[in-house]
Amino acid sequence: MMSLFFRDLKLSVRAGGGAMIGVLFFMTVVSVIPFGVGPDLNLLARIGPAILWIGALLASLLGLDRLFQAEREDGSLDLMLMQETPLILTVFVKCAAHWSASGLPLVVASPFLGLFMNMDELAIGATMLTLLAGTPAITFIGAVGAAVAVALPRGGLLVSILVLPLAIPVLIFGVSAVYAAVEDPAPFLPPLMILMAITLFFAVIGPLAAAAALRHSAD
Amino acid sequence: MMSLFFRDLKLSVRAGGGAMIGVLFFMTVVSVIPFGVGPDLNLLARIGPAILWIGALLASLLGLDRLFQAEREDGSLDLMLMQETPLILTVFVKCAAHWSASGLPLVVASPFLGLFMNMDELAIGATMLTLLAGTPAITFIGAVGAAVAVALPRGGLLVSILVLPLAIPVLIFGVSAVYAAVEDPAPFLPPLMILMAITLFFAVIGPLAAAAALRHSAD
Amino acid sequence: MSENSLAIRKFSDLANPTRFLALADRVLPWLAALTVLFFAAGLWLSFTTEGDYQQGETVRIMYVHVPSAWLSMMCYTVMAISALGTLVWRHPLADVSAKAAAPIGASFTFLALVTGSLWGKPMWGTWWVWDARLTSVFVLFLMYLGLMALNRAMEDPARSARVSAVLVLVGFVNIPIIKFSVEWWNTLHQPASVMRLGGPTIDPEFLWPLMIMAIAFTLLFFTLHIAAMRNEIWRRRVTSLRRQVARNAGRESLAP
Amino acid sequence: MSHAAYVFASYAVALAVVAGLVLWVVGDGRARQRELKALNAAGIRRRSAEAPIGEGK
Amino acid sequence: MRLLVEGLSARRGEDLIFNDISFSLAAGEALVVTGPNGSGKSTLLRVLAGLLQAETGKISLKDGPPGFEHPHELSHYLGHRNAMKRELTVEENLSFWRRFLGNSPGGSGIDLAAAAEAVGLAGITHLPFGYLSAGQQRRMAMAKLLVAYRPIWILDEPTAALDAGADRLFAGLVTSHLERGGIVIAATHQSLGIGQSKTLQMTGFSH
Amino acid sequence: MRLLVEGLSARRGEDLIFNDISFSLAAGEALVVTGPNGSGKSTLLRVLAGLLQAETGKISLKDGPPGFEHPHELSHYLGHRNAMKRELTVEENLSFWRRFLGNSPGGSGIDLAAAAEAVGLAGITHLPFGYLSAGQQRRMAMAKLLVAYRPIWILDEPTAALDAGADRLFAGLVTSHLERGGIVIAATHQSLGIGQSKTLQMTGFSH
Ligand code: HEM
Ligand SMILES: Nc1ncnc2c1ncn2[C@@H]1O[C@H](COP(=O)(O)OP(=O)(O)OP(=O)(O)O)[C@@H](O)[C@H]1O
Ligand SMILES: Nc1ncnc2c1ncn2[C@@H]1O[C@H](COP(=O)(O)OP(=O)(O)OP(=O)(O)O)[C@@H](O)[C@H]1O
Ligand SMILES: [Mg+2]
Ligand SMILES: [Mg+2]
Repeated sequence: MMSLFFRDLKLSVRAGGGAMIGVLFFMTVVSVIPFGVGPDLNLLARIGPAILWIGALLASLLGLDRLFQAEREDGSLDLMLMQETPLILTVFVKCAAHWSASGLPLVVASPFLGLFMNMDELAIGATMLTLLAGTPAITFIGAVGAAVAVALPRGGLLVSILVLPLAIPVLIFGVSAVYAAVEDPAPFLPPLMILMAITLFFAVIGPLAAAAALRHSAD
Repeated sequence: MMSLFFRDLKLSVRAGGGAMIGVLFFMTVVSVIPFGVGPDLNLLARIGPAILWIGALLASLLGLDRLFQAEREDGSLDLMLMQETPLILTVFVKCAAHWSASGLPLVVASPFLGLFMNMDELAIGATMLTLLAGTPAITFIGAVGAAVAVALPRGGLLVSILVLPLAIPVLIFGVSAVYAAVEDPAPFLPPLMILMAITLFFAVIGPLAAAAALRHSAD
Repeated sequence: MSENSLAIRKFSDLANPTRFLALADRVLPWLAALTVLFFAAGLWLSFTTEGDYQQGETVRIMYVHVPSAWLSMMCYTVMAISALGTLVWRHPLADVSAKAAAPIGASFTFLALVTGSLWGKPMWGTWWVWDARLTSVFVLFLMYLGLMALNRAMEDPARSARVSAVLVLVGFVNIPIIKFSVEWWNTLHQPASVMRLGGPTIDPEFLWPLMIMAIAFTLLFFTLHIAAMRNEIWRRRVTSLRRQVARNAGRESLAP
Repeated sequence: MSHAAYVFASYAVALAVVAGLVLWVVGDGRARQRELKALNAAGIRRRSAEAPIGEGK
Repeated sequence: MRLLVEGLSARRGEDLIFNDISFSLAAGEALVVTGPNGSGKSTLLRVLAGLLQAETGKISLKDGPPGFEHPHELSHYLGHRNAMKRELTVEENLSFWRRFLGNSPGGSGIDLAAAAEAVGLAGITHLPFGYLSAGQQRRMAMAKLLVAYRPIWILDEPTAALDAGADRLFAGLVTSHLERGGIVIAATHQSLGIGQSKTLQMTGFSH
Repeated sequence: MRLLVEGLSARRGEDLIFNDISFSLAAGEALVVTGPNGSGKSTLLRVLAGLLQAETGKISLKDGPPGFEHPHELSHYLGHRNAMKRELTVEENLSFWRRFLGNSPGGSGIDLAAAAEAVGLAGITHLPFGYLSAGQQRRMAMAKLLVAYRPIWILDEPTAALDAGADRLFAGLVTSHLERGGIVIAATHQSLGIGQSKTLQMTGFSH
């Protein structure tokens, strides 16, 4: 299984891999926002965490569509389906590798973008922490969409549409944890714990559903 | 040329076509925002126009990547390149069809989303008007990206990254026209006129550049 | 060396859909008539009963709003059951049922949203708030549309069936959220003046037309659903016949 | 807008949506049946509708 | 009308694929391009169709209709791909190309039904193109040559995926096009069975 | 060990592709599946590999190693596609599959160098897979069968795109696998040159 993890990591940093494109998209989208809402610094700081979260959500989801499609096109998926190692484990490891290659960079890039959004240090730290806790959940949910769209000629947008509604709880608790950290009276830990619980929940449910979809889309 | 226009329209509403997907993506993305920034109605109304514009921008761009790729994959692009009808005209018509099938629905859907964002009637009307005037420009700029990415295996995100910076002026004037309409002292017409000028400008420059890129990507 | 010859007997397990078509032909006229009857009664009741002293005329919106809201959830439940049927029992009609239900469910959800908004404007002074129930209904609407887009995007119904079934089941989480959101998530809940009507404390003055309309909507749903299933079966037959035509056209000219 | 207008609008929308649904279902059914008839007229039957043949070639 | 090609050479990436090819074709003449895989047949045809820039050399038309500078504007090109949309019916595809391409001066295309008839697939123009088998798709792509008139036909392995009957049918189409004063350039591995024709043997460069 | 297949049938979409296929293979036996294009050979192999659900019928293993319910867990499948990543080197590809697949009980795979040697491409394992020619890619996909041990090999047109030398080499690999008590099921249009074997002739469905 470690071999699968490292193979996927290698693939996403090799030429044509998607790791960098996701971060670039994230940065582009987030840096477009101030042009839209205007350079009102207080407003930016106010909506900053939400924008970072939404940008990360979109960047994660839009890069996910090839997760299984590439495997299917060159026949690797067939071999993975045949093994006695549970497919759900394979899916889980692939998600983990995908997150390390394209979710983690988003987390790393978020502080810089936070500065652009005029967020203070506390908010930036909290955003990073919640992104770290929450983006894996997005990857796991997204895997379901990717598995569903594995045989589609153009999965990209469709995966996002299918998955975004399911990813909303992650967004809600992620952002509310950040706001809780910034505004004093509200406690920071409970939403963060919920976020982590959601991530754990989807770490089970996501691969399960994705494996089911993959099994049934074989042809 | 009308035949090309209608063919492209037909293609985008047939099964597997992208017309509905763009609007859905728009709706999904915009409706995800309140989950991020929270249900504060005043804040939503304040950033509403910007969010609608950014959503429309993303939805237009992300759906654009197949504009020429599909033509290239089945060989139609070759025949279009060979004709004596100027390629720039062909590109223009394809952009027009694409806009009618996926830009116009965005404009039509925007009032509903405006209601969700708690915008008042005036702001909604102004947003619709500016979207109507501005989204064609996005399509025309996007066509350049689509033409550049025509030979890439996974254009989607890349097209957006290439094109988003170019689309920023459209965004700025679109949004500022809306804010001008809402806030009394600022005049509404000048930014709208600039927006229309930008659209006209890109309606010429976009197809020109896209045609040049297509000519040189032939192999 | 052994020779296993392979012969194919022509058979079809489409008996089931065929039987369904016959059944639908028989049932549909009755269902349709019943639907019309209930709608007539429901509409008459809903316009003749008294208005509420607080909400005035607008209470009549309830008679379309609540049934369509219920139906939007029931339709998804039907789809989820169908999805189970596809995945677990591999029933040939389950997938047809799920696919036919999606546009109907989307329509009812749309109706619930619009009538809710039309009720919200005079009651709350705004078309829309990001209250949990409203939001989750909107998410349901988006999910319907997403599923429709998915069904359209896949050429081969046999393959899209199981795959979208998985998605339907995953999305079913939303239904209890809609149902219980009022209790769970109190951030921006609707004002008490409205909730006065909620639950079993509802005045029989309003209960009757509401129930009749609810039954009428349910009947309407089943009528439309069965008819749409029939259409879907026909559509699949047309597709497979056309493929057959294409194959035969090749064959004839193959042997000149 | 008066309250009656909201009520009227609700019923109008409901009517429009339901009418649209009914028209879609009926129209779709008609179209499919027409296609099936055309195919039948061209002499194409479903395999199960043919007399069963014991062996493939 | 006469198609003149002088000293043509082309490259793909860094590699020179062919060098100094010259020929001329009068109305009613056909050129058959042959050679092993990778010898540059497709590349030559794409250069002739104006889809690839030639490295050196010149393609011109003598005594052609006025107002056409490049021969490719008077050409049909049938490449490896069929230029038809899977989602649209055959009829929609053909009528789109008929109207989009228009007729070159000096002739006019036949109507859709007749074209489908000519390629032996009259009954199935109402089917989506994606339903057809590979061979049927290829034939419908040939029908495209008939619905809009072009004096020059550039064909890249037109008979790949075709069975014997369709081969003969296609030879008939080409012959009648030549008889009406057309020009045909075809790359192929098999014999096309169109009688008299010039041939060009590509050798490729030995690497 | 004995592979039993009883009354198998499968469909693609609406169409029944084959019906009521039964055979049994003991250790050391090979089955060659033949038949025209579209007769269902690949479909049969995918059903055997557990990638498609059979419509009816049953695939089982007698006297196999304990703990394996489905024969496909003990099988190698070589389909039309090679299951190798173009971006990774051959070595990375093979060592990934070696570790990912692991060995079935009863044998063990040979190491990468030996496997590359066995398919006659010893020197080039450091190249990215995408740089190889079609035939070389196919051979490397065969090396995958050697690096992880599986008693059953399911091969779909294994020798397509191979030249004559590679054909013989491949026949040698199959023969030695059979001698060690393996089972081979191969769909093919050409003769595989592996001596004694059962054959299954697919006829397809006449519409
Ligand atoms: C767009 C906005 C709205 C949406 C999406 C919506 C959604 C729903 C849903 C899903 C239900 C069914 C709940 C259940 O069965 O437990 C429902 C019931 C109901 N809604 Fe709405 N609603 C909206 C606006 C309103 C407004 C503005 C009012 C009144 C002021 C209202 C009054 C009611 C009432 C009285 C019920 C019946 C509750 C019961 O007896 O269970 N709704 N709504
Ligand atoms: N898109 C491309 N980019 C770069 N090189 C290419 C491309 N297409 C073909 N080539 C190279 O150009 C050379 C000539 O290819 P071409 O397709 O013209 O050969 P051909 O004679 O048509 O072969 P075939 O009989 O296989 O069709 C080959 O060496 C090939 O590798
Ligand atoms: N993915 C698919 N979806 C639907 N039908 C398919 C699919 N793949 C193949 N078929 C159909 O199934 C039938 C059998 O195909 P199969 O690939 O098993 O044939 P084959 O014997 O392997 O042919 P070949 O010799 O060309 O490889 C064909 O009629 C084909 O049209
Ligand atoms: Mg060629
Ligand atoms: Mg095969």
